[in-house]
Amino acid sequence: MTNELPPGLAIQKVDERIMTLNVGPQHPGSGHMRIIVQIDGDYIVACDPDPGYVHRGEEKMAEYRNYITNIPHLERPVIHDSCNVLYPYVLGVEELLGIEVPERAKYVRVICSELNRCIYIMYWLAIYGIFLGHSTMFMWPAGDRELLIDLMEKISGARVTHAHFVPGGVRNDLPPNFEEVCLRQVNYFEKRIKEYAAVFYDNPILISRTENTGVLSREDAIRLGTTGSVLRASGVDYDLRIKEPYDVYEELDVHSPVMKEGDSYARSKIPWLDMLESCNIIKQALQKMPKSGSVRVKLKPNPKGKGLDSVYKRVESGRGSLGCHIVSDGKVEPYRLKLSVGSFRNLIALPYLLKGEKLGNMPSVYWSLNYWPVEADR
Amino acid sequence: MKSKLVGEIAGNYSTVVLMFGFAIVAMAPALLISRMISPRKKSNPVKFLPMECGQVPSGEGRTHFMMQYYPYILMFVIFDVVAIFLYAWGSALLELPKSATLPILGFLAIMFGAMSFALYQSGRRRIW
Amino acid sequence: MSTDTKQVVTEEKPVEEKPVEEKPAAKPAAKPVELPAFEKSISDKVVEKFGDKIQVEFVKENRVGIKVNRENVHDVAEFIRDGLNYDHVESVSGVDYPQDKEIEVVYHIGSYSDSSLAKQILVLATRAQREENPIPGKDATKLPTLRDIFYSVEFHEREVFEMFGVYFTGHPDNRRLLLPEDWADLPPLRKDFAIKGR
Amino acid sequence: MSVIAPNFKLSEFIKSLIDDIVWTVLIMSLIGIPAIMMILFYVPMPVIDGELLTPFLAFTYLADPSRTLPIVQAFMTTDMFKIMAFPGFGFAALLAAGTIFVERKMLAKLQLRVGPFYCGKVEGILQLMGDGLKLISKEIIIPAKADKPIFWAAPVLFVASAAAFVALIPVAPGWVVADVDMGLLAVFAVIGFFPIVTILSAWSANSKFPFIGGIRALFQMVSFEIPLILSLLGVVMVTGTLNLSEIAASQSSFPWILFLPVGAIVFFITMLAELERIPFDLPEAESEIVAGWLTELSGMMYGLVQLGTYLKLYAFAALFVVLFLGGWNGPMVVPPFPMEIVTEGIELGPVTAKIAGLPLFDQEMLNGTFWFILKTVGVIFFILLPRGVFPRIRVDMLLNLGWHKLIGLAFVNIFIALGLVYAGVLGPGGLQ
Repeated sequence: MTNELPPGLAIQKVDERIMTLNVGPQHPGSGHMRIIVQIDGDYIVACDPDPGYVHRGEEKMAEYRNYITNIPHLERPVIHDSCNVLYPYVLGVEELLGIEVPERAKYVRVICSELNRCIYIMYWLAIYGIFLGHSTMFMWPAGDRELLIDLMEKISGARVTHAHFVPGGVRNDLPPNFEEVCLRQVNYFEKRIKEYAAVFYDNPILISRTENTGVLSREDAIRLGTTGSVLRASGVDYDLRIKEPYDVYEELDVHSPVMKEGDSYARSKIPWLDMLESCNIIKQALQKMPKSGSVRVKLKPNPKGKGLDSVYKRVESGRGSLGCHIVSDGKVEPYRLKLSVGSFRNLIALPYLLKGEKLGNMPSVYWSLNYWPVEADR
Repeated sequence: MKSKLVGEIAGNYSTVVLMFGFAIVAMAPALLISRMISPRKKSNPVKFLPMECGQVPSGEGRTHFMMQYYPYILMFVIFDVVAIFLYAWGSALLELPKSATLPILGFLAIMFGAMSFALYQSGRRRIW
Repeated sequence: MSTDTKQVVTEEKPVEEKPVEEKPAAKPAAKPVELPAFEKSISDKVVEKFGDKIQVEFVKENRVGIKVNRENVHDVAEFIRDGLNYDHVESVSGVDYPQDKEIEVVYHIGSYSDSSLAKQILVLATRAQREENPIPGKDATKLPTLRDIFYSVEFHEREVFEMFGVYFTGHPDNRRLLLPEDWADLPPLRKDFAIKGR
Repeated sequence: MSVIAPNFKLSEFIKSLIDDIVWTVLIMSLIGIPAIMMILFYVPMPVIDGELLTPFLAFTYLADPSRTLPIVQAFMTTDMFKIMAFPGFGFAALLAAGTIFVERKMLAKLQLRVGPFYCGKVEGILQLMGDGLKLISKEIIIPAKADKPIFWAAPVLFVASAAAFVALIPVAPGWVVADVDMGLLAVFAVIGFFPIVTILSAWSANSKFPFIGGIRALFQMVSFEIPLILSLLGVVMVTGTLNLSEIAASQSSFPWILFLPVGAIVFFITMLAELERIPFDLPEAESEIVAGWLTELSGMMYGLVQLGTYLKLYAFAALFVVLFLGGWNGPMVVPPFPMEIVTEGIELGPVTAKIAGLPLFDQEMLNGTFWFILKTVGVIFFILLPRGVFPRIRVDMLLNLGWHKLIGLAFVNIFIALGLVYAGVLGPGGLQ
């Protein structure tokens, strides 16, 4: 693989010198998973990610609920990004049932999706900050998230688990006066996150610490099937909002950030640039959105699929491409539902990135993979 | 007042030792009181296992463990003494004749050179 | 001996089942005008190469579905990578069909390097024999691994193995991934594993 | 509601208190007082203000400040007072507690939150006390197979080492616990204890994370000791003494930081590393090795280590003040003591109380202490500040910084000092 052991470690393959460390699941630097690292002194010689600590069997549960009651629990994997997690499912069900969505609902969905992406990335960034020992970067995003959470609360009534997207549109129309409030909050939010550069992304210690660590080359990023910010940090310009636009992304001007370095620094900067882009998209969507109109197609109760059918829909979530494979057998419940999540796909890169890396780089490399343990476990 | 006798000089340091002792005498009761008033439940032997992030520990905690930066420790052992030796010169600098500086400069040069060589060697991790 | 005969019987089954499965595939064939051209060209390439060994399950907008026998899946996947420029697997999902005594494993294959294929997902489906009393890894529920072709299936195949009991021969790391190490029940996503209270 | 004693009843508590008092009085009067009388035959009591100090005068002393103050004054000159209270443990612990409070509030303001808020009504001023109570009432869990005696002793030894460090710091002219000729070398000797205590604690816990943390702490403290020692050589060269009090006194006109800024910067950075503060908190890097060498410490053991850490913080900041910022020197701001209180007494209506023994502290000492505290708090502020701004760095970066850059800068500092002395700017015939 790309990251060979540094010279000098070759003679250190004596088993006694290698210490096996269980990092996680109850570890401040692991999230809800376990990484079994084998260290020789300060270097990691092998790493084995072991997700599954919070496995809940969402896919099994989905087989027992009908298409509508699946909505609230399918957004559970990433409650901070709940709209985006639900998005491919809703798109898939619409294709299965053959529903056409009103124009305004599509715009509302895009706005919700982008707001949720920012909310998720802020949470991710907060944890990235504290993983690097930067406590201010923990507190600031955790606080500034509230701006957008308030917006989402205005839209859907819930702070994190919105269950706002339904097949056929969105649950409710936007509240009155929403456009102005949203524009104001998003503008302030944008100003605020630009300040993060001064304290975090331009911080010389941070740069020297994360640059050239855990480098994922372009070829490996493609070969390992990584997605989202990990892929784009390695120089692959692949964003589903541009490549396979769903809903109204075609009509919006989306510029997805791409960096070539492929190191932890690039991987951690891409989500931040994503947020700035999201703010841009929200503003555009607010402008182009039809000012009135229906936001939901009425469905008949307990909709059913049309015989044996399968559909695979994917959207660009906060962690990359998020696919939903629904197999229907003409009943009210899905026959099989599979979420192909970005976290799970990026996790495959972890052993290769950590091999030969220093133990001090473990948290930054691990979390720069834009990994969300709960989502990977489903 | 400059003390002359060796014992007197050493005696000056007794207060440092006293302070050390006082801290022990004052702080040990805090631990004892804590031990007395805090709960002690031996309900579960797992509770007393060493921290291993919720897993049952594998292997000993005290193992052969080699950090790759071991040369720095070796360098410390050498240069700590050398650095302290400089104080003998530094504290008497104002009274010494200026000619005494030249050998010290030579000494500094040797020390600097030795340190550079040691640092160069420490960069070659193959040894460790 | 009895197990051997059983295998023979079940292996012949997919051949019998094929007409049943082709029904959804027949739908686009009934209205050939609607078929998207680019997707059709992809499926044509595969058909041209492999002929009868594969069936085109569906050709929809941005999605091409291909169904393969387990003997040929490795070759087809290799052609998909080398001949069609697909380079990564997005998702591997298992689907349990107890009535067919088969477990289907569906690979969703995409491409990053070829920008014309950026929208496309090639759905490669294959089926493994299903055992009534599975002993994961030690029974006949086996498929050849695609890890040597698409590296990105590594964790996905591990997941399918633990969730369905499909053992991927040639996979270097067929271990549990999400389930606890001491899980001793049925593979949980099989249809005969019932959730309590349902 | 937290439960310390689940079956607590106030009446029983008061009853037990009264019981205790009764028993104490009984035992004291039956055994204690006769014992004291017997001891007094052999122990000579001091004569203060021409009056023999006897226990029988105790109640009189309580009532009459003019008799108490001379005793207090006499007590203040003893070593015990210096160790326990003013320049020693009590003073340092108070400043350390203040530091913890200020750190939490300041960090909170930096991070746009409120910090401790409820405990103690006023800005959470009693939060530390609450934390102390919590720590002292928490269970102490010793990991199995730990080396128990060492494990128990390590936190106490840590505090004791920090206290020994504090003992060497001169706060005001004459106010230092240990006024020793080789003060600076004694400081280096005491600093050398910390890695030993750390590695002992880490080794005895028989756990992996403390072990790695302890080794990291060892590397960090040990390799920053050489830049530390070298950076202070400049000050010693221009003052020609190793006595900390004399170094502080030598800066009556200007502090050394004006002439030796490079040394001050190097010393400040090494100080951060020795204190394990962010960005050098590698031994406690929580995202990598849980809590480093503190992982297995629970309850009051952890509390003691924290106390030791902040004592050490105070001591280092004070050392910086003494060496570079002029120690207690500063313009006289404390007003002179109104002497008429001593000569004429205080008139309280018809009664004129004459209080002997005043003033307890002379003006110079109060002024010195004031400036010393002011400068120390300033330095502590700058030690705390990086925590809100910087992320943690890596071991290899740390060692690289210490060995390659700081040592080079420390040599530069030595040559600056040498140049200043030989150019006649400092030293005999120079500015001083």
